[in-house]
Amino acid sequence: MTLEIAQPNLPKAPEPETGSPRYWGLVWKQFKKRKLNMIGLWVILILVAIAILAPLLANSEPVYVKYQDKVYLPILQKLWPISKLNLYPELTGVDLKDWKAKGAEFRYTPVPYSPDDYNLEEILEPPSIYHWLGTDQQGRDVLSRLIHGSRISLSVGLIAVGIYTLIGIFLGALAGYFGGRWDMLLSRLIEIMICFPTFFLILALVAVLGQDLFYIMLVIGLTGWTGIARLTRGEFLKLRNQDFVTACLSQGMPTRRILFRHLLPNAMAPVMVSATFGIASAILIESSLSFLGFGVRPPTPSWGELLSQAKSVIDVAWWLTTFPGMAIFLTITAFNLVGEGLRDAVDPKLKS
Amino acid sequence: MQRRPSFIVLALLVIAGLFSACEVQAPKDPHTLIYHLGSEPDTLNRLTATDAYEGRINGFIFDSLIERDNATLEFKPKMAKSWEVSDDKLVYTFHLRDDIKWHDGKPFNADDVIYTFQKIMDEKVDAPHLRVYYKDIKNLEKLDDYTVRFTYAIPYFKALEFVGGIPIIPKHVFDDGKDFNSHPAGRFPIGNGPYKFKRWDTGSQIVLERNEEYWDKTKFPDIRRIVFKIIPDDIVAFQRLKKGDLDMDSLNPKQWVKQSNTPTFEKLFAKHQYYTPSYRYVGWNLRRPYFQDKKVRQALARLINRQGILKNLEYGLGKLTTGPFWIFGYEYDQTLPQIPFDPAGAKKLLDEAGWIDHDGDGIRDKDGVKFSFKFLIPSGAEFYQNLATIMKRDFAEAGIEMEIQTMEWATFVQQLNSRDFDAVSLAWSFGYDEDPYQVWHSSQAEKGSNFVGFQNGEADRLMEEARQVFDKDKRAELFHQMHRIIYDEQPYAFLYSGPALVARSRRFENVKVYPGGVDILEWKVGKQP
Amino acid sequence: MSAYLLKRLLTMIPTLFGIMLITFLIVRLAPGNPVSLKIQAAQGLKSTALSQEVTDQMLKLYGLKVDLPAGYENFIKDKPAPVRKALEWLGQNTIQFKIWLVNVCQLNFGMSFKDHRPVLEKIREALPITLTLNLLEFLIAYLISIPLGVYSALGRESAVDKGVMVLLFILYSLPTFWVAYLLLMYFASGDHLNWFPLGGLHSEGYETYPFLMKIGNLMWHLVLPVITMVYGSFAFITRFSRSTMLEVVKQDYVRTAWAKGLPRRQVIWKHAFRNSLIPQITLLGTLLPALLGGSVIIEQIFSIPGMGKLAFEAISSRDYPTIMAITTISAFLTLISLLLSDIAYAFADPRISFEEKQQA
Amino acid sequence: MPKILEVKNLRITFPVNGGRFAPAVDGINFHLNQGKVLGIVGESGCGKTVTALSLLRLIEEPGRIEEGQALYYGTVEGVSPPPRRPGPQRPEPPEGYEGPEATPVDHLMIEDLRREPTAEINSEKAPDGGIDLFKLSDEQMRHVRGNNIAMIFQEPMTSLNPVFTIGDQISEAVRLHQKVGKKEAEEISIEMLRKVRIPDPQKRIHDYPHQLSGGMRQRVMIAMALSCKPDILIADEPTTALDVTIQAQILELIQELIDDMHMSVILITHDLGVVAQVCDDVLVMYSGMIVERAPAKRIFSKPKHPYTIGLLDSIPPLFQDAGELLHTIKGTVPDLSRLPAGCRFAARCPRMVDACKARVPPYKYVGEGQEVRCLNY
Repeated sequence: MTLEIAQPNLPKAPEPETGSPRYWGLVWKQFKKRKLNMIGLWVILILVAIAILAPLLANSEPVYVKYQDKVYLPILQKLWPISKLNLYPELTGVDLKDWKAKGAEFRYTPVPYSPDDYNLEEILEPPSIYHWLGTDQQGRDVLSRLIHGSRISLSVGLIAVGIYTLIGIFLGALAGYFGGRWDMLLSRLIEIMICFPTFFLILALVAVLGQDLFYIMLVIGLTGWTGIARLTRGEFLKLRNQDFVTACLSQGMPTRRILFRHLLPNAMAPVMVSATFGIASAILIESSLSFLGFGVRPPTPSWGELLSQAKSVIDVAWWLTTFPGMAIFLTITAFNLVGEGLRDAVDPKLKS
Repeated sequence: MQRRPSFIVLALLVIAGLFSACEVQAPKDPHTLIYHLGSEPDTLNRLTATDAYEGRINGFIFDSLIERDNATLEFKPKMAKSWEVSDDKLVYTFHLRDDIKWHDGKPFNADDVIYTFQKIMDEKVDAPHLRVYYKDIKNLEKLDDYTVRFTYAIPYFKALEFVGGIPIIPKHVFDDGKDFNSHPAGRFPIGNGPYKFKRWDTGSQIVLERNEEYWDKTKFPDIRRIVFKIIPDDIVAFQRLKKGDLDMDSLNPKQWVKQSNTPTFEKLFAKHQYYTPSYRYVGWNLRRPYFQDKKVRQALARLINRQGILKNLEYGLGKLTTGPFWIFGYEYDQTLPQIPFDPAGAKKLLDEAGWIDHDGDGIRDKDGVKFSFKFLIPSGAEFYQNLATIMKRDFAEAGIEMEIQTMEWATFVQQLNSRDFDAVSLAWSFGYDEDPYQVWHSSQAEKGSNFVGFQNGEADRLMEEARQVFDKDKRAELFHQMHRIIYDEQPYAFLYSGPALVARSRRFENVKVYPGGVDILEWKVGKQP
Repeated sequence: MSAYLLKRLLTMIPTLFGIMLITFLIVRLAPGNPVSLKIQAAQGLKSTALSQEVTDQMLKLYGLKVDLPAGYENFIKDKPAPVRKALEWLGQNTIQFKIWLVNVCQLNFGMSFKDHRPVLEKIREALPITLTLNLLEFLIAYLISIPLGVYSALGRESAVDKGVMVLLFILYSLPTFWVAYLLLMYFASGDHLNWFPLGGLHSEGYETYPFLMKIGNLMWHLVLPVITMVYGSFAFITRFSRSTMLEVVKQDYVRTAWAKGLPRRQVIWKHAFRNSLIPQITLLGTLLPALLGGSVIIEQIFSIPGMGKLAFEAISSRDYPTIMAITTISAFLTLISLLLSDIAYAFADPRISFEEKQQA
Repeated sequence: MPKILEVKNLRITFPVNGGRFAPAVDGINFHLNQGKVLGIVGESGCGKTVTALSLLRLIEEPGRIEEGQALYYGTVEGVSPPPRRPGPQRPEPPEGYEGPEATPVDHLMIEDLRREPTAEINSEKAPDGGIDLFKLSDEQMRHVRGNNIAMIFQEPMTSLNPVFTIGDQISEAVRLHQKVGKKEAEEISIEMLRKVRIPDPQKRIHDYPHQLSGGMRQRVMIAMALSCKPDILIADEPTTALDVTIQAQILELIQELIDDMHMSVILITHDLGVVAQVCDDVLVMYSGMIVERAPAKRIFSKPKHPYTIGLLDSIPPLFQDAGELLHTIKGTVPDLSRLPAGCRFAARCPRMVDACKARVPPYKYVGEGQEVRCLNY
């Protein structure tokens, strides 16, 4: 107590506010101000909703069946994790078509096609009331594939970026905080990554690892971390020398705690901005890989795959190029707008 | 200062506009045939080259000892004016013409043939793919400057085709002490055929010019220049054809049916189709438990909607096939019926084979093994992707789980070689006298092209016997038997044989379509329609 | 300065070594090998089974199998099979890597497996094409993006600024191959407009053209590929230029310039713009690798024989020497260009001297 | 003594949360006499820098001058008819200009709407006429900057453009305003550098700012500001960023130059020591308002406003006993977005009475040119 009275002008080093919930509240306030940001955010939220609800939006399975006064929701059995429960054991082995013939009442999803339902009699149909966005070369419903494709494209974006953000933060934090040898090592590593033409590296890695959705995410993740690492390193370098770190150290706090509880939240803002932009480019990289035939495996309906399929019929089936192309650019523009808004919102220099 | 950047932009736009406005290219020469090449050949060194593009170009630059007649497909003299085969079918003697000159003026003689053979057998030469074809030749002698004699260790019905088609290279060009594999003549071939090599612009074009001193006046071409344009993207190539940048291109079924039916196209181009020996198939790796039973394989064949795929994905351009031979060949047994698309029948067969869904998860199983396998296809190939997705759907319906595995070509080859796959789809293309030994003999199951591991004693015996039968009819009889065995065993689900689809400019006249395709050498240059 | 240069050049060595080692490992661990590809490619996967002997001959010919030192052979001889295999692999690859390194130090990048041409010659053919294309792209991208970024920064939050931003993001989000095909269809195919050629670098008979027409012809062919390459980079550079400008405009010295009564033009384009260019130099440094890399997709669609295509084909055919050479050479050039951009930075910003940098 | 600048009812607002605009400067009035030094003191954030910047119309977006006038009695290039120098004769006001006629008691300091008459500091009757700087076009304003009114800033480190030599930066303004050639401008620059006592100016003009020390840079700034011989020099905390020894030198230099060049100066500072050294008159600002004004001597001898008293008490005495606590004013400046209704200092004031919270106290003239806004008087 006496010590504090003796030094009233030396307040305890305050932690910068950039990590606190209050800070994010302010960021949100700032973010909200611009209409474009909100439009972008809404687009993303709607897309995420579509992706989550995809099986309920487009499915050839009936949503609702009423037969002999009993109501079934067969679609539930297609939804993970409900599918594990086996809700209707009596339905196994039953052909629903028989029921239909017997006068059962059926209700379908808005798009009554599953993404893999091929129909060789309806190849390359232009948009119609049956197929709102037309059909592809195997007679599959484009809208259904687009809806289910949102799951793939979004998860490629989110997971790949998630992977590289983690790598980048980890390496950047080490280098920024400890400096010296770690920093040297990271600089060399980043230099090495820069020197590889990225797309070349991705191709080589896909060849080594194999063509699988997860590997593609992993590869984009493994090759994309340098930006985040540099950012984190810079932030940590800046924060390391601030008084509150000394205060933490003087309290005997373990390094891990200082790094991840005290420093990391403060460095998160620029990382978040960069990650948002990263999602957009990950989706684009996936579509380029699909174009070269290195994308997700068929019949997985990623937007890139849809678009690259369309190339051979580009002059006869406009709907095959237009709709997936629009889906891609809508999503990416939305992510970029949000990223831009976030950047403006978290940048204290722009706020004043 | 502030104005300058936008000024430059404006200037660039103006320049761009000017380019489009005025012609920056010379008018086309009607005597030049511009032909599409989907990929650049690695080299034009006939011995070290391994791609199909090299053959397409060198076919114009080089002649062979004997060649097949366009119409009858029988062998006839070319650089060898005659040949003799010994009664035991082991000794082949060729009498060479003495009036043939290489493009650099040096005469062609027996030394070139001997040198070529020596180089093929030389282990320092990167030609192992050729070496395997000639490894049964015991001896090659030069009897005189214009007579050579090949002696085989064992009789083989394709021996004449092999020795008569040996890719002869000029000794005086290559034998100068330089490393053979990287010899400059590989980039600047000197041949003896109807066209001379002119230039090669890496990645863009290869130009040939007519050999005015060509010895074979019966085959003296009318077209003065052939330009092979390297255009890796087929869609772009087709657009260039439509625009008139190309005179000749092969089409895919979609282009043939949907994209080339405009009046302008019909006016400028004629389309030809012909069948060369080839077929597409789905191969089951017989080493896997679920493919070991013949009944299962017969069931799977009934689960592939071949008719639907051919009709709708390939627009009916192709013929369903039942076995491993050319559908128009003497080896093919035409009496065998097509296997129908019959899911119900397939399910019955599967039940009979003991593959039943015991645990109610929608997937058949037997002895605790689930019927769940991976289907390997090369990546980026549209047909295989379509096939695979359709199969996946129909198989799932029948209680079989199929996962599609796409692999980039080099990896794909590796998987095949190490036999590390469940099922695979690919195509075979082959010669007019087919020897099925390489693909079907049990000795090839370990290391050769018998990826699926087909082993059948009777079939082995038939193939071994056929190799030494020189009479076509007798061989046909043996192969028909073999065809029936394979039809019954269904190690492959045979899909169909697709035609070659070619569009060429109507500027050329005297175009005949033979079973083996078109012969540019006999074309005449006419008026642009 | 020379001390600084020397130090920078020395730190390049471990980086280069790291790149070579990583490439070597990726290449060697990748499934598929050039020998089996070569043999299979011959007759559409239908050659007779090759004897181990022929395969070995090939491996030796390609330098993929070397003699291990006798001592090492003895050492691994009686190890259990998996260990022996691993050790053999290790021994083989260590020796091969060493041979390769020694050759590279003598500027010998070897012969391509594909066509037995010197790899350097192949790169020498492809690099100028890619460089031409990419330099044009850079030039146009910067000439358009920087003024756009500056104007957008000056009119921050205005309708123009927002409109430009949305437009650029839309451009950025259009997949390259899609745009490439659309451009070809609408501007080159003749179905709609027939302004530009459908790919390639020259017209037929190009060899005979007079010089100016050659240049014109080349430029005419490059219009569409350059547009395809350039539109996506607008967003990035413009946003960067905008944000650096925003940063600079707030600086005290810009206020000083205003306070001096300088006209707007001079304040913006002399005082602010000049300073906003400094971070651009760093950005340029990180973009340079793209200058050498080339784009597989664009080169594929527009039939341009550049570095992207060369690299892609080298990977597909497991042409080890070419892959190794491309990565090594482009890594080296990239490191040099990073160094150059640092030097340029020091020239552009008088505050930075090499001596200070050395201490930092 | 004639006025050179007169600021009337200046209100500058900045947006705060919720789209509201809050006054950073809330209706202040003052004037500057020719050849005099007017000091503006106050804590950081009290609006003194904003006031100064507003005179050059350099307030950055989104801040804006809401209302008020800044009347400049001088000649501005491009403004016609050329206004006359304030003097014994009464000039016609320039066209379209709402002259001081609009304010009947123009010679008084006007505050609030109550317009309580207060005494005039240095009571010299203000002349009529004058140019309202806030009404000039951008182009006309540009001529005012540097030429009529020059400014030097707090941070000599960052206020010079790092990528140009100091010679460039000085001669740039000279060439612009004095319409002279390159060569001549360079000579003038050298001359100016010599004037601010930079050794070896011929060589120094080729230096970049980073090659100079802080004091040197401030000298360069001063040279730059003075190079066009402006009527008014605004110095915004010119010595804050400098070492104490350098501070004194710079102040001395400014003092000399003023005497030498007959300039009028507005000196913004939070350092009362500086005020004591150079100022003639002083305004004390608190939270966007002037709370006290007086001749400099008077401020030190008889400070009235509790805030002024607090400020003076915070100066560390020369000989301080160990352990004795430095006096501080408790609390913080009110947030712009939450300004109190009454006296803005009330919350921190030791002599606060209840009435202080009700309304803003009016000015009270307490004699000898001293006015104070405090209910205690």
